[in-house]
Amino acid sequence: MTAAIFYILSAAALLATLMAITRKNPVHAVIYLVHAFFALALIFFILGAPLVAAWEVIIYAGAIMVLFLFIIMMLELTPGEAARGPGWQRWAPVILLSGSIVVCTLLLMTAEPQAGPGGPNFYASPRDFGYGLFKEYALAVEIVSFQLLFAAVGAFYVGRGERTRRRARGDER
Amino acid sequence: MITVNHYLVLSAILFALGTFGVLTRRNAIVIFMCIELMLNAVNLSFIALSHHLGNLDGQIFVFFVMTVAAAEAAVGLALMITFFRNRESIEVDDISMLKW
Amino acid sequence: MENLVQLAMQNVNFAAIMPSLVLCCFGMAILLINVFMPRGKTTSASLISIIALLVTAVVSLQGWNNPQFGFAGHVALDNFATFFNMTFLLAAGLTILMSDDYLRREGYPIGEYYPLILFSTAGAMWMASGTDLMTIFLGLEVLSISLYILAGMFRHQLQSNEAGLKYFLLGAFSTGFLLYGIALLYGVAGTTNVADIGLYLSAHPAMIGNPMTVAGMLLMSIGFLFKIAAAPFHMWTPDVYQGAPTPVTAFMSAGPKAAAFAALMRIFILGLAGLQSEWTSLLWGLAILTMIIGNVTAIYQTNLKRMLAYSSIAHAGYALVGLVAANAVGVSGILFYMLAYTFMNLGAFAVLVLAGKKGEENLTLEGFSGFGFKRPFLGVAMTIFLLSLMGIPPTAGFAGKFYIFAGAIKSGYIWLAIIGVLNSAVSLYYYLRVIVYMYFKDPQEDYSWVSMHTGAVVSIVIAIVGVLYLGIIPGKIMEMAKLAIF
Amino acid sequence: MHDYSLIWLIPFFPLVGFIVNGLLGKKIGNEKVIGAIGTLAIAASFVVSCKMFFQLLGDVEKTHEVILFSWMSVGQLQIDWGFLLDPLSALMIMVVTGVGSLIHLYSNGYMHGEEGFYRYFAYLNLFCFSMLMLVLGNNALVMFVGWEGVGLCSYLLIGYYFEKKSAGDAAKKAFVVNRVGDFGFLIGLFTLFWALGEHGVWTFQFTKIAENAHLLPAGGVVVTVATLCFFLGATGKSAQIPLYTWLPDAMEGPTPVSALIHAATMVTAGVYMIGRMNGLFSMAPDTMMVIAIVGAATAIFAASIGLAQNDIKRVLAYSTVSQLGYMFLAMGVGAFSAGIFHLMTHAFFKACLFLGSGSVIHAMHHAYHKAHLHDDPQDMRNMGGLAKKMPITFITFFISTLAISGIPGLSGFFSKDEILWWAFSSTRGGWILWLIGFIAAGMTAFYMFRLVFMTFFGKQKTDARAKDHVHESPLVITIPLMVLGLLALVGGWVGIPAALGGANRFEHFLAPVFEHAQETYGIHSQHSLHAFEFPLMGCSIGIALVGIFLAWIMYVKNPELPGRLVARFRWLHTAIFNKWFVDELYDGLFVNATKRLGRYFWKGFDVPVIDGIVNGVGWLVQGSSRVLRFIQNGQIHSYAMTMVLGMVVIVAVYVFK
Repeated sequence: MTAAIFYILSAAALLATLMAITRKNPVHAVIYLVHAFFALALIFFILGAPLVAAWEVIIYAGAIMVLFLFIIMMLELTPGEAARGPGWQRWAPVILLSGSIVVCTLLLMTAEPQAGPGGPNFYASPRDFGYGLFKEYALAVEIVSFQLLFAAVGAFYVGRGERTRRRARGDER
Repeated sequence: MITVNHYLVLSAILFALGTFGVLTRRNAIVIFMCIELMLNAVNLSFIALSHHLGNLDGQIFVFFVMTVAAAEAAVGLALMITFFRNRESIEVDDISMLKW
Repeated sequence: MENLVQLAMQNVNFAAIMPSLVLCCFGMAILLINVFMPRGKTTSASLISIIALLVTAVVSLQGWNNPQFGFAGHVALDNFATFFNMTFLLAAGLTILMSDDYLRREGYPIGEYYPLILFSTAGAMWMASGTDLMTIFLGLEVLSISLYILAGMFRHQLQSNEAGLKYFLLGAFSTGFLLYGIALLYGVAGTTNVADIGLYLSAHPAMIGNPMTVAGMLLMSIGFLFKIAAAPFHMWTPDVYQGAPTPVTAFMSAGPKAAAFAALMRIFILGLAGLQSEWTSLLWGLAILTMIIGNVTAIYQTNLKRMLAYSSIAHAGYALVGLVAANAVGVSGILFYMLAYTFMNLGAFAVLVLAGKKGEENLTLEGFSGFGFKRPFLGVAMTIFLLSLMGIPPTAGFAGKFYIFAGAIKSGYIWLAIIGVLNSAVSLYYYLRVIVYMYFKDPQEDYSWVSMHTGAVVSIVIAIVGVLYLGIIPGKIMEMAKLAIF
Repeated sequence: MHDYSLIWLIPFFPLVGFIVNGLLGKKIGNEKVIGAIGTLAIAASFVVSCKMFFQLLGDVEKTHEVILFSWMSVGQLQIDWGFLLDPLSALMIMVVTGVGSLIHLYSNGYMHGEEGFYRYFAYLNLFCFSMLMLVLGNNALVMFVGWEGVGLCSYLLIGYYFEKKSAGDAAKKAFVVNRVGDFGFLIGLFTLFWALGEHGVWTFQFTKIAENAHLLPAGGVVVTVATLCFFLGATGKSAQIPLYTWLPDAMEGPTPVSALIHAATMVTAGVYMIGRMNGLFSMAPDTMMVIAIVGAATAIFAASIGLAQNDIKRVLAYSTVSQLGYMFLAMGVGAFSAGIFHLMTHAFFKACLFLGSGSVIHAMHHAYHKAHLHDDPQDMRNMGGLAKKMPITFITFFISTLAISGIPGLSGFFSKDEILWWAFSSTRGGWILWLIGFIAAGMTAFYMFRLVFMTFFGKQKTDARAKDHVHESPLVITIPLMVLGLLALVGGWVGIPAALGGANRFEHFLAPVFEHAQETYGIHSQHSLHAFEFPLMGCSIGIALVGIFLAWIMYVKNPELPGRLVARFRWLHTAIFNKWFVDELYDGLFVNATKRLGRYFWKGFDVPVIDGIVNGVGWLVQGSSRVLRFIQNGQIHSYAMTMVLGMVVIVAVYVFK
C-alpha cells in the first residue's frame, strides 16, 4: 500500500519538478513547483514527520512560493499568453498532478499514521519534535531568530521603493 | 519493499533536476526556485535518513533549513527587485556587467 | 513531564556564546538608535559599533585557556574559536573604521550597515565556535545573508546590485551542496555533532571508505570552499569583490574566508580525521589550482579591486597548503596567515577607500600614476601592504607564508611548497606593477580629492603596525596560534 | 669581559631618525631641525660603532653573535633577529656610519632649500638602517631584508627629482636591473638552504653555513650553482657586467646620494656578501674564476668608457663601476682582505670625489642660477680653472685623485697594489688578470686627471656672465671633504704590505674571517713569484704616471690634441663616448623586443616597466592569464557550471582512483 503511494508520489514529484524547470512562463513554473512540494510533503508524512510535512505546505508552498508568485506578478515577468496547443494539453499535467496528490492524501488520511516503510517504526509527533528542538537546539533557535530579524531588516532596506527614497530626501531638506 | 535507498535516490534525482534547472534557466527568479528545489531534495534526504536512523535530528535540521530558506527568499527577492528596478530585466544574461 | 523552559535551560551556557550574543544585542541596539537618528547621520552608529567590537573582544578573550562549552555540544568557545573571533573582530573593526566617510561620499549613509556588519561577524563567530554542523551551517547562513545585503547595498548602482545578486544566487547554489553533504554525513554517522562524527568514524573504520561518507565530505566542503574562494568554486569572487562597496569587499576578503577556514578545519581535523588521506588529496589539488588561477589571472587586471580579488583567491590557495600539511605548524600557520591577511588586505583596501573618487572609477593602475609621491603616507602604506601580500620579509605576509610552507615541507609536500613559492614569484609581477605605477609613472592628477579621514587613517595605521609586528615578531602570535589548534 | 649587547643601537638610531623625519618631518618643516635629527641619528650610531669596533679590536674572541629576539622558528630551523659582529662587519659598520655621518652633514648644505628636504633625510636614514641590517645580520634572511631595503631606498633616492623624466627612468632602470639580481640572490639562497637541508642542516645562519659548508662537495655542482646565483645577485647590486648599466644612470639622484649609496656603501654590498660567504665561494673555484674574469672585464670596460665622458658625475660613476670591478677581481682570486681593503679606501676617496664634484656642481649651479643661465652645471667642458675659486674642494679632490690613481703613499695605492699583486700571484690568479688590471689602472689615472685638469686647471670656460658667481662652498660642505680627503691620504696606512716594511695590520685584523677558507682550499700567493713583487709595484706606479702624463699633455699642454685624436680615431671615440652602445644593445635586445611583441599581442595595452624583462615563463603566464580572464565571463551560468564541473571532476577522480 505505502509502496504504491510512494511510487505515485515520487512520480508526481518528478513530473512536477520536470515541468517546473522546463516551463517558459515563470507563473507556471511556480504552480508546478508547488505541486512538487505538496508531493514531497506527503512523502514526509509517510516518513513519520507530520509536523515537517505541514510546514512544507505552509512555509514552502504557502509562504515562499506565494512570495515568488507575488514578485513575478509585480515585475510583470509573464510572457504574453499566446496559446500553445489546445487548452487541455496545458491543463492536463496540472490536473493529473493535483488529482494524484489529492488521491494520495485521502489514502494516507485513512491509513495507519505510523505506517512508514523500512527501518524502525519512527514517528515524531509535534510534541516530540518540540522537546527535541528546545532541549538540544536552543542555540539554533536563537540563531535563526536573529537571522530572520536581520534578514527582514536587510530585505526591507534593499527592497525599499523609490518613493520611500524620495521622501527620505525630503526629510533631509 | 521500499527502503531508505529509494528515498535517497528520489532525493538525488530531484537534486540533480534542481541543479539542471539552475544551469539552464535564464530567469533569475526561476533559478532561485530551482535552488529551493535543491534544498527540498536535501530535506527529503534528511527526513528519510531521520526515519531510517530513528532519530529526530534530521527532522529538526529540515526545520532550520526551511527557516533559512525563508530568510534567503526574502533577501534574494529583494535583491532581484532592486536589480530589476535599475536594469528592467531579471535575465541572468543581463547580470554580466562585471566580468574579466 | 518536565517544564519545557527548564528543559531548554538545562543545556544553556551563555558564556559559550557571549561574544556573538553581545554583538547581536549591540546590533539590535543600533537598529533601534537609528530609528531616532536623523537620516544620513551614521557616525554615532559607527562609534557604537566600534565600542561593541571592543566589548566583544574583551568578552571573547575570557575564553582563552578557559574553554566554555554548552547548548548540548553545539558550541564551544575554546582557544581556537577565540583566536578566530579576534581575527573577525579585527576585520570588522578595520572595516567599520574605514566605512563612515566612505558611505557618506558614495551617498549611502545607511544606519543598517553597521548592525549588518556586526551581525555577519557574529555569524562568523558561530562558524568558528560551532561544534555541530547545525551551528556551523546556521553561522554560515547568517554570515552569507548579511553579506548578500551588504554587497548589494548601493541600491541605485547597477554594479552593486549585480554583485549582490550574483553572490546571492551562487551562494545559495553552493549552500545546496553544503546541505546535501551534511545530510549524507548525518546519514552515515547518525549525528551532526562534529566530535561524534569523528567518534563514529573511528569506531566504524569500515564506513570511512563508504562512498556516502566520501561524497558527503566532498559535497560539504564545496560550501566552505566557495566561501574560501578556492578554485573551481571561486568564480564569483572577482565580480562580487569588484561590484560590492569597497569596505564590504575588504570585510568579505578577510572575515568569511577566515570563518570558512575555521569551520573547515574543525570539521576536517576533528570530525573527518579518518578521511584525512581523502581530503588532503582533494585540497592538494585545489590548493595548486587555486594558487595558479588566482595569481595568473591577476596579472591581467587593471582594476585594483578586481586585482585584489584575484589575489585573495591566490591567498586562499596558500592557506589551503597549510591544511594539506595538516600538522601543527601548517594548521597554526593558517590561523596566523588569516590574521596576517586580515591586516594586510584590509590595509590595502583602506588605502583604496581613501584614494577613490565618488563612484571609484579611478581605482585602476593608471589612476594610481604618481600616487606615491603626491600622497606620501598612503603611498608608503600601500607599498607596505603590497610587499606583505607579496611575502617580502620582514612583513606579516612573509612570516605567514613561511610557516605554511614550512608546515608543508614538514609533512613531505615539498613540491607543493615549491609550487607555492613559484606562485609567490608570479605574484610579485602584479603587486610590483602597482608600486611601479605609484612611484615611477608621471602623475596625471594632483589627487586633491583625497582627504585623510580619521577613521580610515586609523585603520591604515593599525594595519601597518599589525603587518610589521607580525612580520618582525611573529613568534608570540605563532605560539598563541599553536595553543589554539586542537 | 666584553659586552656587545648594545649593538642593536647601531641600526636603531637611523631607524628612529627615519621614523621621526618620515612621520613628523612635514610638520617640523624647519630644515635645521630635520637635518640635525637625521645627522645626529647616524652620528650616534657612528659613536656606538666606534665603541664596538675598538672593543672588538681588544678582544681575543673575534666572532660575536648577538641575538635580539627570535623571528621565526619551525622545528630545528631557527631564524633570529640577530647581529653578527666580526672584524668584517665591524669594519663595514665603521665605513657605513662614518662615511654616512659625513655625507649626512654634507647634505645639510647641499640639499638646502630643496623641496621635500625631510623626505630626503628620512630616506637617507632608512638607507643607513637597511645597510646596517645588511651588514650586521647574522643570517641570510636578515641580510636579505637589508638587501631589499637598500634597493628600495636607492630607487626612491634616484627618483628623488621625480618631476624630471630622466630621474624617473633611471629609477625604473635600477629597479628592473636589481630585480634580476635579487632573483639570483634568492635562488642561490634557496639552493644553498636545500642543499644543506639534505644533510640535515636547516639554517640560514652565516656561522652555521660556514661550519657546515664542508658537508657539500667542494667544487661540486650545488656549490657552484649556488655561488653563481649569489654572484648574479652581487652583479645586480654592485653594478658588474652584465648588470652595470643602471649605475651611471643612477647619477640622476642628488650627488650626496651618489656618494653614499652609489659609491661608498650600497654598491659594495655584493663584495661584502662574497666576503661574508667566503668559505662557500672558496669551495667553488669555477665561480671564483668567473668572478675574477667578470671583475677584471668590468674594471677595464668601465674605465674605457670613463675616458670620454664629459659629465663630471658620469666619469665618477664609470670609475666606480671600474673600481668595483677591482674589488670583484680581488674576491675572485681569493684576495678577500685585499678586496675589502679596497672597498674601504674606495669608500674614502670616491666619497670624497663625489662630494667634491657635488661641491663643484653646487657652485656652478648656483652661479648659473644667479646669472639666469640654463647651462649644464655638470658638464666639464664648461668648467676649468676652478682651483683658485674653490681651493678646499680642489685640494681634497686632488688628493683623492692621486689616491685613486695609485700614487704611492696614498690609500688607493696600497689597496690597488695588493689586488694586482694577488691577481698575479694567487693560486687562483693569473698574469692575464694582472695585465687587465694593470691597463685599467693606467686608464684610471688618465681619466681621473683628465677630469681634474678639465675642471680645476686651465682657463675658466664658464660663461662669462656666471664666471664671477662661482665660489667656494660653505663649511658644512667642505668639512666632510676635508675629513674624507685626509682619510684618502692616510687611510691606506693600516694596510702597508710586509714587502714595504709595513705590518699589514689590516689583513691580520680580517684574518679570523678569511684565513680558514684560504688555508683549507689552498688560496695564497705563490712563493715562486715573490721575486716579482717589487717590479710589479714599479710597473703599476709607472703606468699611473704615464696616464697622468698623457692627461697633462692632452688637457693642459696641448688642449687641441684631443680634438685631433678624436678626428683621427672617430669610430673609437664614438664607441667609447656612447658607452660601447651597450644601453642601445640592451634596449634593442630586451626592452624593444618586449615592447614590439607586446604591441603585437595586445595593441594599445600599455606595456609596463617590468614587462621589460622578457622570458618564456612570462609569456606563458601572461598568455594563460589572458585565457583565464575570458573564462571569467560574468555569466552566472558559466560560474555555476564551473562549480558543477569541478565537482564532477573531483568525484570522478575519487571514483577512478
